[in-house]
Amino acid sequence: MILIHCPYCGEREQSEFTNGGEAHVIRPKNPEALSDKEWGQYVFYRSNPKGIFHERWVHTHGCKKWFNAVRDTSTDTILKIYKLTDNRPEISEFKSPLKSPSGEPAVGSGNFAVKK
Amino acid sequence: MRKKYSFLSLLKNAFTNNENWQKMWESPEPKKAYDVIIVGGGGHGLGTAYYLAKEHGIKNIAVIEKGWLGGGNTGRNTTIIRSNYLWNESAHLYDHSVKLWENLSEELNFNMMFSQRGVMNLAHNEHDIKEMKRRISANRLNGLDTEWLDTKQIEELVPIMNARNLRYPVLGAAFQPRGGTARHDAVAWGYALRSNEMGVDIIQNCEVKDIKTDNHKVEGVNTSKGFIKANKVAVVASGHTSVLAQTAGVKLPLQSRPLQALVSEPIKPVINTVVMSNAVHAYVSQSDKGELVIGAGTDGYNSFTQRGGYDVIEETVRAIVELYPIFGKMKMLRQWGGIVDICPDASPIISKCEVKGLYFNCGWGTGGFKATPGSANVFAHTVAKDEPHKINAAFNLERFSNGRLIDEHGAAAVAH
Amino acid sequence: MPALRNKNCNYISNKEIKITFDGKSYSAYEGDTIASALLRNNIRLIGRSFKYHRPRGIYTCGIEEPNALVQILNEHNEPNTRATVKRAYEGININSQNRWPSLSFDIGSINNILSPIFSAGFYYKTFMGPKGFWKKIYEPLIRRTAGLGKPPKNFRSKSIHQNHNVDILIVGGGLSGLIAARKLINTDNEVLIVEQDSFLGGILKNSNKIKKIDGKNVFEWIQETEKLILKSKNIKILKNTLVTTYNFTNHLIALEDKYVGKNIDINKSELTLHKIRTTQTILANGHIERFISFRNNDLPGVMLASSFEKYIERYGVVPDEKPVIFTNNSSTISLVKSLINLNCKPCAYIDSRKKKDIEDETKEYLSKNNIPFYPESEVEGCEGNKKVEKVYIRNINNKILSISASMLCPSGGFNPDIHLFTQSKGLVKWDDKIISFKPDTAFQKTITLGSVSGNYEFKNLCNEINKKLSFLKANDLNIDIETNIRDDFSINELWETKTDKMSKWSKSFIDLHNDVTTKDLKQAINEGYDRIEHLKRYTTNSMGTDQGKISSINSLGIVSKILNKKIAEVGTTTYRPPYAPLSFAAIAGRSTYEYYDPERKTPIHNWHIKNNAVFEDVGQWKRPWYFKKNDSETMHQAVQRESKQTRQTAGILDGSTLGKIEIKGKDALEFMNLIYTNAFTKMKPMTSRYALMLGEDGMIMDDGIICKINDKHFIATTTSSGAPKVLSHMEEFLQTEWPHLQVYLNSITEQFTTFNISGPKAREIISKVFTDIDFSNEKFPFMTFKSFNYKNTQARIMRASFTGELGYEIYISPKHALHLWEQIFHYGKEFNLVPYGTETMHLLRAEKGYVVISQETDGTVTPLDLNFNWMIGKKKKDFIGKRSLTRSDTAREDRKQLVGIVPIDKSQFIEEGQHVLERENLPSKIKTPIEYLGHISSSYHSPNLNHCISMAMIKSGNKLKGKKLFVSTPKGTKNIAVEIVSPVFIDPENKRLVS
Amino acid sequence: MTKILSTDFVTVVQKDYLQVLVRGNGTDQFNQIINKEISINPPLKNLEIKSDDKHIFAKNSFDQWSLLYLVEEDYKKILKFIENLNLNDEILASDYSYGQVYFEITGKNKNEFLNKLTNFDLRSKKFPVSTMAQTLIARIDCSIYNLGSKYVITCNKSFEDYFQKRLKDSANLS
Repeated sequence: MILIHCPYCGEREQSEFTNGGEAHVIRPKNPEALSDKEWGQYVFYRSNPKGIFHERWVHTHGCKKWFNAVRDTSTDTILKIYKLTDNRPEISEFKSPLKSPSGEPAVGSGNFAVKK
Repeated sequence: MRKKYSFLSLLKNAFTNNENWQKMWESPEPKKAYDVIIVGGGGHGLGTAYYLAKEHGIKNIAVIEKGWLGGGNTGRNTTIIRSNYLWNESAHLYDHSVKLWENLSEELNFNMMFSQRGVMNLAHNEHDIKEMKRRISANRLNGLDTEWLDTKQIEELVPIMNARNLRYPVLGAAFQPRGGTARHDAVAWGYALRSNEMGVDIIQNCEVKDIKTDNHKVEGVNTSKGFIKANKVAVVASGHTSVLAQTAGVKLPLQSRPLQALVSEPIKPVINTVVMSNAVHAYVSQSDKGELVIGAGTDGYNSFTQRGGYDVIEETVRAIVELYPIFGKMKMLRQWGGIVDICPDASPIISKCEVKGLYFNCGWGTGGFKATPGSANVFAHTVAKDEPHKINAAFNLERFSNGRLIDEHGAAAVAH
Repeated sequence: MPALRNKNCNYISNKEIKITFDGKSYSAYEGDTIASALLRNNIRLIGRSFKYHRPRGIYTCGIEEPNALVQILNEHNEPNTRATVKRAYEGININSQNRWPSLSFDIGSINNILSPIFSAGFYYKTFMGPKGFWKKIYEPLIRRTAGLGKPPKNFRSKSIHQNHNVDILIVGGGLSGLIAARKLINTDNEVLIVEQDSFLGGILKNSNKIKKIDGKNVFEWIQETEKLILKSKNIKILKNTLVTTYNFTNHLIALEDKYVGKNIDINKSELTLHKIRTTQTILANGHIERFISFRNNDLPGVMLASSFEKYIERYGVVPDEKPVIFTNNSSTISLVKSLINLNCKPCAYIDSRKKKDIEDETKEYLSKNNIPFYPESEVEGCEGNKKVEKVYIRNINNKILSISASMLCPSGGFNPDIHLFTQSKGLVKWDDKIISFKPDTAFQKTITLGSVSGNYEFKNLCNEINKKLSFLKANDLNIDIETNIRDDFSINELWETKTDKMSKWSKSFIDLHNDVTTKDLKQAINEGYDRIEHLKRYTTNSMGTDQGKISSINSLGIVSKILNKKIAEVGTTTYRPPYAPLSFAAIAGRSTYEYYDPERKTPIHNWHIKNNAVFEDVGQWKRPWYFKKNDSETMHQAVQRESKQTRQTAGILDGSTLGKIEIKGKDALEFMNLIYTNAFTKMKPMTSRYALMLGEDGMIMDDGIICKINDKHFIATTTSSGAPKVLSHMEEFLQTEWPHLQVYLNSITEQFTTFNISGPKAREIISKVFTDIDFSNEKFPFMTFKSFNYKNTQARIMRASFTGELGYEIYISPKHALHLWEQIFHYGKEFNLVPYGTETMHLLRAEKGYVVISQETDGTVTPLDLNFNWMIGKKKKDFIGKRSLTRSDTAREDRKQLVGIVPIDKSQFIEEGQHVLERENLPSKIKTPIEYLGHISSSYHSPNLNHCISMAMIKSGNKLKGKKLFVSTPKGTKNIAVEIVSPVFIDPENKRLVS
Repeated sequence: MTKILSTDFVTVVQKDYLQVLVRGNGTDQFNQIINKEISINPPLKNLEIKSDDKHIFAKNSFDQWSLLYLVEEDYKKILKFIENLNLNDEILASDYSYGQVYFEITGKNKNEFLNKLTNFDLRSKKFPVSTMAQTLIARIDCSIYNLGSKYVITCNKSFEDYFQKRLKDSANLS
């Protein structure tokens, strides 16, 4: 179980938090102006990358505050925690351990344990 | 069918020290081009190849697998098979599958050990009861065999269950006698064996790095063994599907989550049916080896590590110890995780997309194993004809725009 | 005659105990494991194997044991207990497993005769027909023969969890762990040492390999070290505790057995599961000896060499006085020295290494002691009736010699115990020097020390530890270790010896637990299962309860030879947690049984109990479902009575579980307009309104009544089970989408106990309770509320109703709640005021046509489907879910819509969950799907109308009013004829409501 | 006051405290408004506790404060305080007095005892004296206030029976 550093409460186990999926998805200002398809994209489609992922968390069993994190979904390593008011960290700030979109990281992956 | 298996073939090979068995499938280098490339060598992918070759006469096919056949969710699930879904579309799809399961061992001449020992979904509150009774009635009208059991009937079928003296007593169950379990690896191996016999190339340890398209038409795939051309590409890569779709510029409404399972040490038979519970979250069956096979829940965050949180294991074990007091003296032998791709409406996508020649079979979430033959069968149809089979027509991508979702969250009670 | 005892052993007491094995009584010593106790009594045959039911004995002396699994009869029949780990005690009653009728005569051993047919994966290839045979004949048979131990008995453990937060965790209190601990004594680090045995020392106590440490004998050094640690302020030791699981971010699970060598007390916690969060993990968990495959390498009497040595040194029992020793490495000579120290002598020493590679010291020692020595030789196999009797040696000249012996001790080298390291997701690397995998790149903050790191040489150990722990800035230690054997490790690669007596029945085992032979591996590879994971799954190799601890690397060795690949290329299968089988009861801890889920109770709970309430679980809440007037009253009778009485005079419901949220801020109005479908702008202060909340998908999520105090202050109620979801939904949008809105939300669910009183006499009753308030229709109209002070607490009454009757919702501080409830009954007595539960609540609202979220709705229902068009603020530019309502499918006119249904024959009852059809009859067996229009969402026998009333969601329902349709029954073929009506069955003009 | 349990190592006593939950923006103006009503200054730092004989005043997060009254004051005064605070649009004060229950934990093994029920890191370097935390204890949402010699734990009243039982159970089993 990973540890997450709540910006307001400090480090806690992940089970105290709820994940809110992709971060920085902004609710359309004028939903009526969107086509069914565009609206559907907002409601149902969220990015799901392997590797560097900007995501939202809320400290459900603590302060109940939302915040953002950058996490490597291929190793579950949290690379950065930032507040909702902070700017979105650029992806270039982080080094992706993956050589291809569905590849495995050299270390920390579930699939390969032997150093070649 | 060239390789025939039977008791006689076992006997014959016994005399030759079991040294003369033939290879199940070959491991060729990929050709330069194929009519159809299937990305993902799990049960659904290999099954798709099998039905394409068998029912649609397409044989120039490659199944490309990043790791080893059946190494993804096919080999990591708790092998539960049932079709008692609420909505007509789901009931038809999953029951199509159960019907194929019923003949699959004979058809492939490879024993899937499909064991129709029945699947029970427990009700622990009034809300569960109402949902299950509705489901049972809908199932009946769809020709399925789900029935209601009261607590006494449950106790007779599962004597080790503590149905009354627990935090959320068991108030009844929906029971599908035709449901059960099957040997998960055998499904992948059986389809691999027979599709390979029909000329399908099975290429393992070959990673598809991206899907190449040109002018909204698929061209082929770039792999760790180079570019392979294809008229059609069918992606069946479970947790990794959305990542691959992205390389073709296609966005899918999927999220990849860890799902965990565990087994106990083997004991003599104590539970002869599959029991699932949502409110006391656990599902249990006993394998033919004697291990209790126990499914846990999904984690609430996206991950590709095949390692979920320990708290999820604890949640499940708390539940099974409460429901089955004899498990208090048993031990967990192994725990593991897979990566499941979850759709917003908890129903799959079996569909073409805006890129011509590109097809997706994904979004099975936590319950794809049961659908393996049915999903493969209708997907093969979709790929071959470039249009869906009537059974999978509703499982399209347009539903996320027009709102015609097939929401199996609420009423299916247990999403497995 | 009992086996020879090593009297120099410091770890076994002299106190005799009696144990029972398979019904016979034996003597042993306190401190013995079941295995050492049985060896003491010369018992070699302990169980039968999984598949072929072959006789099996004790193979190892620890957690890695593949064979000696037993059932503990006096501990709730606990199955599959490792005899090599479980400590014996006075009166322990043990049975062998997987045999019938007896251990020495087991019918199942016929499988061994049939074994050529039962080859790898045979079950995939047969048992396929005729149809139905799998289910009825084959599978039950297979299930019965498989399965090892018998089921345990019911057992409600009281095992507990203990969380730890430390700076450094040391896994293993052996030599490396103790040196690391000595380094850390009195530093700033909080350290926890976890040791699986009840004594520290590891290899120091388990073998004869080390003579002296810092000039002291090893026992003294261990004691001295333990004292130093216990004296320190920063280091704690957990003994009898095994680390089983290594999770992300240095979270480890360890299991402590608190009843080692004692019978468990069911009133106490027999196990503690330690959950350890550490900053740094030091793995010093050692190595595991592996075997060598040869013909009949599973016979009772075959035991790994270092395990044999451990029995002598750690348990003080010499399993055999003249065993054959078979090795491929330099370590095994210490066993010879152990035996010689006790005046015993191996009857042969077989070393597969080249003569020139064998240490001179070894050769000299063997010759000095006249031990028959076979260099460049190997064991071809062994034979005997349920025990080793003859050992066949292939000597340097390729000649087979046979010698008589009763035990045979192979050593195939050592594997660093990398299980935990790979669980931590570290990478391992092949090391040709030790011929095994060892840790390479750590993923987490993990350090490996000693043999787990691949360092088998004691002289380097202190250096290694100083170097790897240098970042901790602790003083370097200089500890002098004097060994009994040559310190430089030498090994030659040997996985399987050549078999001479090849037959269809000859077997060299690779997985003793699952009865997998080396032949099976070869067959599987021939059949194309050449991926190591396929091989594992097809043959079941290393999938037993030992998870292949002594054999998994061996199988890689054999496979690599067949495939002509390097072992590193073959790869390993993934080691999956836990390290050793982990008790379910311990994982569950105390949060099961009575504490499985917290029970939430309202302040009136005890009154409900006194008044014979039957409770319903609603989420975690306990809510009265109905009140039994007397023992013989059925639920139906009670509900009919409660419902009737409420409509006749008055009834009261404990509604405390309703969610309540206080919403305040200068932008509260805008927030409410966005989050609910309704328009709140024109709503007058101190009025209330029924409101709907949608998800962004347009589907109804929750409902409730909103009280508007003013534009900046609202109080919302939610459904009982929806309360947490609604609050977090509001918070989410407030924090993430609309941070510019100045609004605060506080949950006040528990701050106000809530009563719903309704019925024609409701006004009269509460007028007597709250004499200061004017409850007249003019002064207190429907959907308004008043705040006031009640006995110096805040209180509020709202005129609202979920029954269709004149009703009031009372909000009161929990401080006075019970008192007020009793007051209401005091004044209500003359009106026969009844308490009613959730079932009557549901019935009454159905009579009035009110919907229940999650009963009429199921996540696929929009407000339009319920004809709630009037609740949608159409002039509002936006609210959550609005846009979804106009999608092509959501805007369809033939969607399922809410209707009322009554049977045409009023004596018939319609069941909930049944479906509405156009046809009157159904076939007795339905083969092709039958179309239906929708389902019955609610159905009750109305005591006030005296017939069944139902609500249903059916296709184009709005257009079907007045039509005759049919409703299915659970099993029958004749459907019930019904009429589609308005869902409002009582008082459609709202006369009662607003009177 | 009710004694829940007492052993050589840990003592748990249930107390009749009162509580106000205050939401606001934490600006100077906010502090002044609070100060007008009560002598004690609101803590400025997140998780910080200001306490005297009668109060625990803790900042739970950037816009939330808990004010506990340790001695049963005139409850009327508290209600007045809440009413006055709520006159300000940018403040929400809610009375939490009787909807919550309060436990005091003392004794030399209080950390080890609580760590049977929570994984929260109670070590003083992670949870210093005069700070508070909101976390899960025995699977329910709790607030815990570190006053050095004792912890004060609060949770919702509906869990009262359950929580008492879990505390006793934990003390009984070691």
